[in-house]
Amino acid sequence: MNEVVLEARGLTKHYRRGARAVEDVSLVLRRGRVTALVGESGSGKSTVAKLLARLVPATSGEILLRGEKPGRFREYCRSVQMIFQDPFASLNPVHRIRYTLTRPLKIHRRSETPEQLLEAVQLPADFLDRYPHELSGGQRQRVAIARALAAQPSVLLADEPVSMLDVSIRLGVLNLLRDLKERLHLAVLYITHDIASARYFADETFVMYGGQVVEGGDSETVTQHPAHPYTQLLIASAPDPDRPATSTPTPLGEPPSLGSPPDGCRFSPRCPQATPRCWTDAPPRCSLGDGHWAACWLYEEVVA
Amino acid sequence: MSVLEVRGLSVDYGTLRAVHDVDLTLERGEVLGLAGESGSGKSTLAYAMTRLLPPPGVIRSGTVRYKGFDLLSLAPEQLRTLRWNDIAIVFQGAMNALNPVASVATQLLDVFRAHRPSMPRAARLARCRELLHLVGISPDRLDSYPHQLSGGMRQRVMIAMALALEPEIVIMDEPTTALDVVMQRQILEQMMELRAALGFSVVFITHDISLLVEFSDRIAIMYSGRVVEEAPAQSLYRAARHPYATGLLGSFPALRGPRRPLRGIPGSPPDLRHVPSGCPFHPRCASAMDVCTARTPVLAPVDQHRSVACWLEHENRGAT
Amino acid sequence: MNAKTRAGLALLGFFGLIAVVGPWIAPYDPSAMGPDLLQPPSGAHWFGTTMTGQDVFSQVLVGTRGVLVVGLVAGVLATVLSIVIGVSAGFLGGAADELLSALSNIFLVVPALPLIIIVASFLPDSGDLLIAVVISLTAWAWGARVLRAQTLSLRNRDYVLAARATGERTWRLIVFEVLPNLTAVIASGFVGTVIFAVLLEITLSFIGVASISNWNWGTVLFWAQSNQALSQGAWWWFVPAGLCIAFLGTALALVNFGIDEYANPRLRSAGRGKVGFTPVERS
Amino acid sequence: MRFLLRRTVFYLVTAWAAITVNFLLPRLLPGDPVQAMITRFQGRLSGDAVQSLYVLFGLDQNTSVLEQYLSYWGNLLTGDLGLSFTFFPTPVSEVLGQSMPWTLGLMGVTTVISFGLGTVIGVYAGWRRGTWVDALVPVTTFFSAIPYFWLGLIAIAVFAVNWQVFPAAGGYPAGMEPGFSGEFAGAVLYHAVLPAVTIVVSSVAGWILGMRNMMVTVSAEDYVLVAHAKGLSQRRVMISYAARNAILPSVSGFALSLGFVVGGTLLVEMVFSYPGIGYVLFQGVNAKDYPLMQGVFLVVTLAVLVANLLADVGYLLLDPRTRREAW
Repeated sequence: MNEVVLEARGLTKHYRRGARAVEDVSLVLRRGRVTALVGESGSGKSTVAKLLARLVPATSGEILLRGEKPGRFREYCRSVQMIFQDPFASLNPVHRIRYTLTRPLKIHRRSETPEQLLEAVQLPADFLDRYPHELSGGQRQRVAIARALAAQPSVLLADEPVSMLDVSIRLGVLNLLRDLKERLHLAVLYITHDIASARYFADETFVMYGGQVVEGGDSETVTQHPAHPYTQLLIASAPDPDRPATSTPTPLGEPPSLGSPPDGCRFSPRCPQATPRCWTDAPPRCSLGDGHWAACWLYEEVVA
Repeated sequence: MSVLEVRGLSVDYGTLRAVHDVDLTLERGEVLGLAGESGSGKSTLAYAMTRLLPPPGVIRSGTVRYKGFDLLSLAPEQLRTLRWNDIAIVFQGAMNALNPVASVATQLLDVFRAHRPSMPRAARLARCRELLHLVGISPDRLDSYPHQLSGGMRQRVMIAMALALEPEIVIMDEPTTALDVVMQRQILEQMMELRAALGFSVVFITHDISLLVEFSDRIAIMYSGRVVEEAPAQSLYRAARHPYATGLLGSFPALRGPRRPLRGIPGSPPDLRHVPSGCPFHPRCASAMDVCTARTPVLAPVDQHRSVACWLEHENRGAT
Repeated sequence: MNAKTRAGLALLGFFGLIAVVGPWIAPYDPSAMGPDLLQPPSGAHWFGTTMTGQDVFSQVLVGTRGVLVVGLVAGVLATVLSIVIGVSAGFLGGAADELLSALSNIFLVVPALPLIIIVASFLPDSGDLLIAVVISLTAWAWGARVLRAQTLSLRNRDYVLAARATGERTWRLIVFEVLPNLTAVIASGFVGTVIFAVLLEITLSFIGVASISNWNWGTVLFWAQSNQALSQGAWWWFVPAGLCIAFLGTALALVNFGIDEYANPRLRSAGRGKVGFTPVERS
Repeated sequence: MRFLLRRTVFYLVTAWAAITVNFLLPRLLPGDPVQAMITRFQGRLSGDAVQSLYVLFGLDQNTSVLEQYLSYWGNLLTGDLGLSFTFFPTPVSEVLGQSMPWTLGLMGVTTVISFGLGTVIGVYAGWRRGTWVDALVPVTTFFSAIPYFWLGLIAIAVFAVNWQVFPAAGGYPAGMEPGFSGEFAGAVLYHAVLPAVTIVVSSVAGWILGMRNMMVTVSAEDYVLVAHAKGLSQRRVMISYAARNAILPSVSGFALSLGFVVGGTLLVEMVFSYPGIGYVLFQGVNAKDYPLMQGVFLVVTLAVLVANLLADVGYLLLDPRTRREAW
């Protein structure tokens, strides 16, 4: 039922100025399931989204749409659509909502009307004649979702769709995305820096650090039993109202500079359990049982 | 014993009323959390206290009592000497809060040049090195420029600058929103250690209420320019009374414990251009009553430590 | 639309009107000699007369059309050039961007006046339109530079990426997504270029490089200067034309100011009070 | 330092472009005015003078364009810009050599004064916005719209003709023998006042407006609010936080608008018959003296390029971000 619709194998992106933004990322998106990509800013998660949307050319690695190499960009974007982070920048301030929604319908020769699209994202039809600046952040993000649905895609790439919205309306948008996923049988890639929302919204979660995926598995396991030291640090740092303020101080250290990554494990400079080996050789993926894996020498004996 | 008392403060931005006669008290050595979303007026309130609101902001009413005198009626020169000496601010956008064309040293020394004219230069430089060390930055960064620092380092320089004159009160306006969660925790923990050591009071402004529950002693929640509930952090977290407060607390997916479906709050955040009648939250409130659309509730004490502005709490809710 | 823009537009409208009706309402033929030589302003000759008895008021009236025609034609040509070069440099990036922005910077740095003087004096008869074309060839650089910067910043805005992600073609992205957001910049660039062209054209006529057969304010000053109007105290010969230039320039500048304030809200007058010291008005 | 290197390369390319344009102009444009000139001065022209004019204006058809281009550069490097017809038989380079110092003196001084004055007034006008100072804006807009030469005419009419306070024309009294005496220097200054004031008054307005707008935009930045919050004195905030950042675009704007300012200055020289490059150009235009005109264009362009380089160095000193690479 959840057949693979989009697959990335060994995706890599190096920018001219030497920044190695994404390094050998492989992941699979299945219909009707949400896959989360969690990481700090600069971890390369947004670049992965742009690579999958083919808005940015990959340095190496391949993308398979329903198992084959994708054809012309216009056919490709009929099945893969993207939603952007900043609701204030993702809609052209000069066009009314009507224009923004009818364009994709015309390009992909869909029969739906803009009114139906707005209805699908729980917005009244009279929004069509409004300009983006007359809408709130949440409403704009819903229009962006409606625009993505216009092409009737099978994959939806959501790059931090709610991180710039007010907290109280974030869940409204996330729940909308979940209903659409179930109703339209979409495969959703959910990119976020907030691991708690990944646990709430996604079926599987991948954690990225310094351009590489360091841990993966179903969301509940990864968030409740984190294996990779970085995932543990991420969860320990997340705000937790139940914990008294004076808890163990977390290690100091700066996020990695992608310009000159250390050889070996990129997290080694900040890792409390780093061994000499971590400094020199890149850790392999070690399987920890039913799909849960971590790229870390601590689990060396169970190399996948 | 309170160190700062705000009474009946109202602020206009052009024709829009951004803050509606707010009462707030900051106790000595306390961390007061100020939570609210866009349009809640939390930053406007903080900047109005030291008359730092950019045009077209105008303070319409209220007093801000600090050490016996009203900050709002001080002469410009008096207020200038009081700024940073007594009340310092850690700004949000560290990217733009530091002067891009001046070195870290210059911007730190500026504070001493303005407030400690008699202090010899050597002592000033030593103090700058000490401050950087205090916030975990190596002193040789003194002659770097802001564009040569990472986001985390820039925010720590802001904190060092704020603590330069050992102020009584430090206002933190979304200090870590622009940073990653790991850096955020390091900086906030460092801030709390400094507070414990130096004993200043903190006004901590943020939209992330789960952070406030963890780091502040008391929390005031603002909505559409008014304080809707004020209570000790843990008791607010355990049992919030105002519907907006409960809704807000319920909008944070839990990282630990059982996974329960959440709804957040329907509708959209307040738009200052057309504020609803009566209680501004009534359009989004599940338990809104007739009186809520008619009259605006007043913030009144509900018990010894908590006050709420909601008709559900007050006995005369029957009177329409 | 604030007071400044309205005043600018009113003044501009006034000059536009004169440019259209000038030749018909002019009391005399500007080139016709007359009996009363070098008379100060009088009932018969509102702006007085020249050495050879020509009516200065008619010269200024008829001259308005020449000034505005060349100014507008050069403005339009230069703006079109700056859009094509600036937007394509900003949008294409890479080598094309390097080449085009180097080209516009060269035209910006090289002083325009001496170059045009040489080109104009080479051309046998430099009529209004030819002068307009020559001016526009050096007037596009500033607009191109500003447009390139704006296009660069708009190009990677989310809504352009999003439009591309829905499958829009590149030319539609430029025309329908980027250009509509550039209208304010293009408008203020156009007005700026018209000011530049008007001043340049009048200068060329004043030096006598542009052909003096058709009248414009520069030619009035040319004849005033070459007939020692100054030393004979004939102030009325050169003052009115100069004032017209200044007022036209001011009108255009005011309109430009209005456009800038529309594009950059910070410039709008933010009312009373200084930054850093919020006014307290407790009733 | 990469910034300066890149700028120098750009200026060399621009210089090359200007020289090439100068080379191509006579060959591309219709009409052949130079040949007429040569025939008119047939008898009094020496062999190699004619040859250098042939090279400059590509008249000898038998050599290919490339050879002409190379020999054109050959002449250029030896400083041979051909003969001037207006000041026959003195070579163009000599004419320019005499008039260049006057222009550099006048333009250099006035540009620095008007930039400095404009910036200071602009800073103050931007900082005191919302007060009476705002009335300054329409006035300066009016002044910036006045053509340089017309203001010169007015200045002469008022100060030289009516009140006879200042001389109406020339760089120094006709009878005086130029030399390095105090008296001569005094006379030069006395003659330079009116043209200088004219240039400053008509060019300062542009700087004031530009700086004021930048000050208004910068005053709304976060770091200015932080400076106020730090309790620094108004003066300190205005100067080392607001003005210090607002001046950056003004300096880069300064470099780019030099070409325009030069045009204006040349005109003032014409009106005042001030013995600089502008007046020489004016005479050359009337006499269709192409070698002289092209010589003026080259020299003025090279001077502007050097000035631009200086402005870039100034920008480098003011903006640390261009000096040291980011973190």
